[in-house]
Amino acid sequence: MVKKYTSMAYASADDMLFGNAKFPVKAGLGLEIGAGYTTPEINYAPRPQAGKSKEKLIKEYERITTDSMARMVQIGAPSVVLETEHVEQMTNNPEWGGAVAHAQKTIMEEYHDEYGIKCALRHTPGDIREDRDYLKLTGDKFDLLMESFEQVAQNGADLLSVESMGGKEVFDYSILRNDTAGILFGIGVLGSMDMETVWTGVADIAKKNGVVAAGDTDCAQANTAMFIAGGLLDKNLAHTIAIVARAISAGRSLCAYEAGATGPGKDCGYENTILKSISGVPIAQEGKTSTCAHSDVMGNLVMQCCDLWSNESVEYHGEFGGTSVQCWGESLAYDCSLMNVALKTGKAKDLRDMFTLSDKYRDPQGYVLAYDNAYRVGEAIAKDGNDNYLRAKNAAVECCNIINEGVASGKLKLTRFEINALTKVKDDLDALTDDSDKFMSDCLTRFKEEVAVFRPENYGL
Amino acid sequence: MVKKYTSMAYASADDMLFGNAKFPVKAGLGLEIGAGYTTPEINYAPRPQAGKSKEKLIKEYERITTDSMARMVQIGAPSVVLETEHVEQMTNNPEWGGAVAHAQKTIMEEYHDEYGIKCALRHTPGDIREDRDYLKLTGDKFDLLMESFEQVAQNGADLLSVESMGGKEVFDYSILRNDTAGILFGIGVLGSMDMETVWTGVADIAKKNGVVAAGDTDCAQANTAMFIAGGLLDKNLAHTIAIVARAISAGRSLCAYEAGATGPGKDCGYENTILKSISGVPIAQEGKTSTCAHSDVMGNLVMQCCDLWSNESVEYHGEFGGTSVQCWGESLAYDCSLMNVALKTGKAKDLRDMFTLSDKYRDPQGYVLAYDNAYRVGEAIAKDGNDNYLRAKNAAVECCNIINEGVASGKLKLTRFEINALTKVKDDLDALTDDSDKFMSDCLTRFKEEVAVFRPENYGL
Amino acid sequence: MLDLKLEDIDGILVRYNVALEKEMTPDEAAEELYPKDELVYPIAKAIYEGEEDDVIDGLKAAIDAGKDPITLINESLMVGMGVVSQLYDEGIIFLPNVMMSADAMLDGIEFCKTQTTEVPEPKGKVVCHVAEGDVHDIGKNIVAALLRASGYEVIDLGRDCPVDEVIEAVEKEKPMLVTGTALMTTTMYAFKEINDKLLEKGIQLPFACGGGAVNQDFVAQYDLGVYGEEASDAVKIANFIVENGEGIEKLREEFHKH
Amino acid sequence: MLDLKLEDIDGILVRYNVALEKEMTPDEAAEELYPKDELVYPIAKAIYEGEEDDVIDGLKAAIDAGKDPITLINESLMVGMGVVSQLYDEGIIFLPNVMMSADAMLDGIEFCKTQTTEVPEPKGKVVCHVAEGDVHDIGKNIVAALLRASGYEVIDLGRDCPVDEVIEAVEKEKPMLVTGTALMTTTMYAFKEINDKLLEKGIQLPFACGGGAVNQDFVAQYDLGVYGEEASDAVKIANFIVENGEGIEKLREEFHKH
Ligand code: B12
Ligand code: B12
Repeated sequence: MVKKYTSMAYASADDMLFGNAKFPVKAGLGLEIGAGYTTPEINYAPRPQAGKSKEKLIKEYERITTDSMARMVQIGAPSVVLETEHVEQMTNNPEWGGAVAHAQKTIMEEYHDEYGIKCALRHTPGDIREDRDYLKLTGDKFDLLMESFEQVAQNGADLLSVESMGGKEVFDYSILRNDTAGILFGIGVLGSMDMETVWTGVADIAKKNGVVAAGDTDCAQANTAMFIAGGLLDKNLAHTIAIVARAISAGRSLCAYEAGATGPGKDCGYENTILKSISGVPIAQEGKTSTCAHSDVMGNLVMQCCDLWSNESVEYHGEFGGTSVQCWGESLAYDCSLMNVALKTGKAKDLRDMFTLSDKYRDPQGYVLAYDNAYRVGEAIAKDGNDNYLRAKNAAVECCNIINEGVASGKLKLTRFEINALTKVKDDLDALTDDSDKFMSDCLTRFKEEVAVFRPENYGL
Repeated sequence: MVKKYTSMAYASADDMLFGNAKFPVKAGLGLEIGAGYTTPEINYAPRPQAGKSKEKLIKEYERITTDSMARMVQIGAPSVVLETEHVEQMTNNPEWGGAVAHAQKTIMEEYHDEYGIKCALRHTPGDIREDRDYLKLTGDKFDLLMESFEQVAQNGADLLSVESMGGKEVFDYSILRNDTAGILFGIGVLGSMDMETVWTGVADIAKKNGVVAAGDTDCAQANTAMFIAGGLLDKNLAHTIAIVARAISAGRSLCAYEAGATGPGKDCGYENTILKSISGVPIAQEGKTSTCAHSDVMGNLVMQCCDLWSNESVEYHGEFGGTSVQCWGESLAYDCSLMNVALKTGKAKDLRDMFTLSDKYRDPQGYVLAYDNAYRVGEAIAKDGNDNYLRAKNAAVECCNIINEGVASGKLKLTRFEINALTKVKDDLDALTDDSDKFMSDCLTRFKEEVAVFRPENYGL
Repeated sequence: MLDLKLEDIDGILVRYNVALEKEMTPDEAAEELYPKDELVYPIAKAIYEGEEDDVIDGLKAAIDAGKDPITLINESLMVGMGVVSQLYDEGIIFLPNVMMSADAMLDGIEFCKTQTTEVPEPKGKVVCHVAEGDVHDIGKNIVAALLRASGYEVIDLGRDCPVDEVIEAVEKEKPMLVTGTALMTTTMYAFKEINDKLLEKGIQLPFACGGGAVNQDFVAQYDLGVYGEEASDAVKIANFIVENGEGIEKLREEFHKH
Repeated sequence: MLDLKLEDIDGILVRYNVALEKEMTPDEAAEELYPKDELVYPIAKAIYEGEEDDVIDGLKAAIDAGKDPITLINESLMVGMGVVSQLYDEGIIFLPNVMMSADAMLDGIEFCKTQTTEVPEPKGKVVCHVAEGDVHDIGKNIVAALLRASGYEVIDLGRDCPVDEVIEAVEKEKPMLVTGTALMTTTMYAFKEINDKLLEKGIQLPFACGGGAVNQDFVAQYDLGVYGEEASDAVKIANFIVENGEGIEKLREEFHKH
C-alpha cells in the first residue's frame, strides 16, 4: 500500500527555492540534487535516421553524450545531468535501452574521472503500453515496460522516469469538448490509479539496482492541454481550462512519490512546484531555455523552485555554435550559474521572485503556478490527500479561486473568453459530487458509452 | 574632424546598468533603447539555398520576419529589434539590401499597427571592401559600401551598423604569432583610422535619412582572437592574450561614436561595456542566449549593462518548438523580461551583479570585462583619448594590471601558460614607445616587410 | 514576496489577447451569420451551440414542413457548420466549440440519412493517419474533425499506422487527399516511404503532412508532400483541391510559407 | 558590488584548465623529446623555440660537420617540428608556438635547398582554399600552416576562391588531397559544386572540408567529402591517406565522429 501525502513539506511558500529541496537526492557520479545548487539537465532526440539500427542509435547517443560533456568542461560547468527519453525502439527492445545507457555512462565516467565533473544519467523509457487503438496498460506491455526499466537501471541509468499515460483516452476526448468531469476523471482518477501501479513497479526496480526512482509528469494530459492552448493568440483551448487540467495533474503526479519515487521530478511537469510544496522532493523544470522543444508563457517563472534546469528536447544537429546539444546545454549551464551565484550571495529569494514576476501576470497558467499560489494548490491537495478524486477536485477548485482573486486584484487580465470558460469549469466543479464512489460510477457509465476506446479493465475496473 | 572622448560618461562603474544608457536612442516604431528597459534583438542567417536569387532572399527574410514577430506577440513581448546581417550579395547589390529592408519593415509595420508592439530594424551591411587577396578599404568598394547603407536607410532600416575590417591584415598575422605590437598596430591604430573614415560616412547617411547610425564591433579582430582562444581547454591562443586584444579594441570601436554614431552598439562587441562607460551610448550584447552562434566563457556577464540582448545569429530552420528564430527569440525575450522585472522592482543592481559574478572568475576575459574592471579600462582610454595609439596601449596595460590584481586576490586562477603569455604581453607593452609617430613608422617598416598583404595606402599612409 | 505595481506590468508583458479582443461577443457574431430562413435558422444555431438534441428537433420540424433531408444537410447543417468554421478562422470562437458543433452536425447527418433512401454526396474523401510508430494522435483527431465538419468523408486509419495500410486504404478508397501526422522526427520518415510506394504504384495524389515534428523543408523533399501548419490547413488544402485540382506544385505555392 | 567568497567560487564554475594543467613545463616536455645527436639537437630545439636564426646556425654547423642538407630536412627540421606537433596534440603547447616553429622550419628548408642541387621530396601535395564568397581565412591559414609543418607541400589558393580555380589547380597540381574551408552556410555549397565538377571530370580524390559553418552531415552529402573538425584533422587526414590510400569510405569511418 502506498502512503498518501496529507500535509505540506514546507511550512510556507516562501521556504521554497531553486536548488534546494527538503529531501535532496544523491545520484550518479558525485551529484546531489536539491542540495544547495542547480544543475543543467540536457535533453536530446536522435536524428531520424539514427533509429534504423541498434548500432546507429548507440553511436548517435555516444556522440550526443561526448558533445554534451565536452562543452560542459569547456565552459567550466561543475555538474550536469543527461536525460535520454527513449525512442520507441529502445523501450520495446529493452536491451537496446540498456546498451544505450551503458554506452552513455561509460563516456560520462571518463569525463568524471578526468575532470571531476559531477554528473548523472536519467533514462525515461517510453510508455509503450498501448495497442494500435487502445491503451493496454496492464499485462505483457506492462511487463515489457518494467523490463526496460530493469535493463537501463542495470546498465548505467542513475535516474528512472516515465511519462505514464493512464487516463489519456478519456482525457483526449474531454479536453477537446470542455468536459470538466472527463478531465477530472481522466487525469485525477484514472491517471492516479495507473500511476500507483507503475510507480510501485519502478520503485522496486530502482531499489533492487541501487538507483533512483525519480518521477513522472502528466505530459500525456496536462501538457497536451497546455500545448493545445498555445500562445496568447491561439484559439484552440482557453488557457484557464489548461491550468485547471494542470492543477488536477498535481494530484495525479504526486502518486509517484507516494509509491516510492524520491525525485527529481521530470522536467516537463509544470505541476512540479505544487508537488515540491507537498512532498519536498527536488524537481527538474524547463521553460525559457527549452524553446527548442516548445513555446510556453511561463519562461522564467518555472525556474522559481527548480533543482535541475532542462531544455526538454532538441534534435541533434549542427548549429553555428556547435551541435544543438552543446548550444542548449551551454545556455542551461549559464542559467544555472546565475541561480548558483544567487544562492551563494544570499540573493536567491530575490532572484526567485523576479523569475516568478516575469510571468505571473502573463497568463492564468503562470499566475496559478507562481510558487505562492502553487503552494495553495498544494494545500488543497494535501487536505484530502487520501482520496485521489477529492484532492484533484480540490486542486481544480482552488485553481479557479486563485484565478478569480487574480482577476479581482486587477493584475491578472483575462479575455472575456477565458473568463467565460473559467466560469463554466467552476460551475461544473461545483455541481460535482463529493462522493468518490459515486463520481467513479457516474463517469464509468458515461465514458464507457461516449469514448469508444475507453477500456475500464486497464484500471482493474 | 571627429571629437575624441577624454572623459567618462558615468561618474562610477556602479552607475552602469542594463536597460539604461546615459543617452537613450529612439528608433523605429515606438522604441527607445536604453530608456529603462531591455529589448530582445533577434538575429538570423538565411538558409544557404536562399541566396540564389533576389526573390528567394526576400522571401526568406519575409518568413524570418513574420515568424519572429508572430512569436513575440504570442508570448506577450512588449518590444523587439530585428537585425539583418547582410549576406555578401545584399551589400554587393545595394538594391537587394534595400529590397530586403523594405520587405521586413512592411511586415513589422503591420505588427506594430495591429498589436502596438514596439520594434526596430537593424541592418548590417557586410564590409565588402576587399579584393580576393587584399583589403581594399578605399575607392570603389568603399563607395559601394556607402551606397548599401544609403539603400537600406532609405528603405526601412532604422539602425545602421557594420563590422568594419580595418587593420585585419596585420592583426591576422600577429595574433597567430603572439606579436603584441602587431596586435596593437592592427586594431588600435589601423583599425581606428579606418573606423573614422567609415563612420563619418555612415553618420552622414543616417542623418540625411533620419535614421540611426548605431555602432561597430571589432568582430574582425577581437572576436577572432576570442574564437581562436575558445573554451577553457582549447590550446590555440592564451585567453590572456585574447582579452588584451579585446581591451585594445575598445579604443578602436569607440571611434564610431566619435564620428557621430549614437548606439546601440552592435551585439558581438564584447568591448561594449567599456564603450558604454566612456560614451554613455546604449549597447547590444550577446552571450548565454547566443550559443547558437558561438560558445564563450562570459554567458551571463555580458548581460550586465546591455540594452539590447541578442542571439548573434542562427540559421533559419525548424526545431520542435518552431523555427529557429522563434525559439531563440523567445529565449531572449524571457531574458529581457527578467531584467525588466528587476528594473521595476528595484533589484536591477543585484541582478546585474549576479550576472557579473557568474563569470567574473571563469576566465580572464570575463574578469576584465566585469563592469567594475571594464570601467577602469574605459578610464585608461579616456585619459589619452585624443591619441588612438596611446589610448589603445593604455587599455592593454590596464588590462594586464587588472588581471594581475585578480590573480593576486586569489579569486582569478590562471594556468601557468596563461600567466606566461600575459607576462610576455606586459613586457612587450612596457618596451613600446610612448610616441605615436615613432610607433607608426616602426610598425610601417616592419609589417610592410613581414605581412605580404598589408597595403599602407588603405590607410592613406 | 516581491510584487509588481499594477502600472509596471505593461512594461514587462503585454496581454495582446486582452488588448485585441473583439468588441462583439461570439454569440452576437454568430447571430449575424445565421441564415434567415425560419426553419433553417434554429438548426444552424443548434449546430453553433453544439446541442445535438436541438439539431434533431430542428431537422424534424423542417422535414415535417416538407424540406428534403438531403437538401437539409447542405442547406442547414453545413451552413450552420460554415458559421462555426468562419468564426473559428476569424479567431472569434475556440476549437472545443468547433468539436462540439461537429459532433452535433454528424449526429444531424446521421439523422437525415435515416429519413431518406438517397445517399448524400460528400465534398470528397480524405484518408487520415498518424505515422507508424507514433502515438501522438490529437492533432490528427483535430484534422479529421475539421475535415468532417467541412463536409468531407474521412477514413481515419488511426495512429501508429503501418505504411502498407495507408497504401491499401488509398488503393481501396481512392481519396482526393491523404493526410499524415507525425510528432516525432523518428517517425516522420514513414511519409517518405508512403510517398515512394504510392509513386511506385503509379498513384499521384496530394499527401498533406503536418504535426509537431514535421516541417516544410522535410515535406518538400518528397514529390507528393504538401506541408500544413495548422489543422485548419488540412481543410484549406482539401478545399483548394476541390477548386483547383490536385497539382502538387500549385498546392505548394499556396501552402508552403516557410 | 556583490562579490563571491573565495571558497564559494568552485560551486559556480570550475577552471578545469587550471585543475588539469600538466605538472611538466612545455620546455621540460620538449627536452625529453629532442633527438640526442649533438648536431641535430640544437636545430630541433631552435625549431621548437621558433628562432629562425638559430635554426640556420644549427644547419650551417651540421652541414659543415658533413651532414647532407636534404637528409637534414627530414632528420632535424622535420624531427624538431614533430616534437612541436606532438606537444600541440597533447595540449602542452599552444597554436602560436606551432606557427612560429613552422615559420622557422620553412626558413630552414629554404636554407637547405640553397645548399644543394637535389630537390627534397615532400610527403605529398595538398591544395587548400576558402570557399567562393567567403573571406574567413584564418582557419584555412592554420590548416595550411599545420600541413606545411608536417612536411606537405601546400598550394594555397587563398580565400573567396572560385570553384573553377580549384578544379584547375587540382588538374594541374594532381594533389593527394584538397581542403576547403567555409564559415558561412551561404558559401559552403560551393563544396558540392567542386565535388560535382571533379567527378564530372573523372577525378577521384579526398576533399577534406571544415570551417565554422560546415558540419559532418553536410559534407557526407557529396561523394568526395571528408569532414574535419579541427585544423589538425587536416594533417591527420593527409597522414591517413599516406598510410592507407585515398578511400573515402575508410576516411569517413575514421574521421566522421558526429
Ligand atoms: C502530448 C504529448 C504526448 C502525449 C500524446 C497524447 C496523444 N494522445 O497524442 C504522450 C504522453 C502519449 C506522449 C508520448 C510520447 N512522447 Co510526446 N509529446 C506530447 C507533446 C507535449 C504535445 C503534442 C500534442 O498533442 N500537441 C498538440 C497537437 C494538437 O499538436 P499537433 O499534433 O502538432 O497538431 C497540430 C498541428 O501540427 C496540425 N497538424 C497535425 N497533423 C496535421 C496534419 C496535416 C495534414 C495538417 C495540415 C496539419 C496537422 O494541427 C494541430 C493543431 O493545429 C509534444 C511536444 C511538442 N513539442 O510537440 C511531445 C513530443 C511530441 N513527444 C515526444 C516524445 C519523445 C514522446 C515519447 C517518446 C516520450 C517517452 N519517452 O515516453 C512518447 C512517445 C511514445 C510513442 N511511441 O509515440 C517528443 C518527440 C521528440 C522527437 N523525437 O521528435 C516531443 C516533441 C516532446 C519533446 N519536445 O521532447 N507525448
Ligand atoms: C572572425 C570573424 C569574421 C572576420 C574574419 C577574419 C578572417 N580573416 O577570417 C570578419 C570580420 C572579416 C568577418 C566578416 C564577416 N562575417 Co564573420 N565571423 C567571424 C567569427 C567571429 C570567427 C571566425 C573565425 O575566425 N574563427 C576561428 C577560426 C580558426 O575557426 P575556423 O575557420 O572555423 O577554423 C577552425 C576549424 O573549423 C578548422 N578548419 C577550418 N577549415 C578547415 C578545413 C579542414 C579541411 C579541416 C579539417 C579543418 C578546418 O580549423 C580551425 C581550428 O581548428 C565567426 C563566428 C563563428 N561562429 O564562426 C563569424 C561568422 C563566420 N561571420 C559571419 C558573418 C555573417 C560575417 C559577415 C557577412 C558579417 C557582415 N555582415 O559583415 C562578414 C563576411 C563577409 C564575407 N563576404 O565573407 C557569420 C556567418 C553566418 C552564416 N551565414 O553562416 C558568423 C558565423 C558569425 C555569426 N554567428 O553570425 N567575420
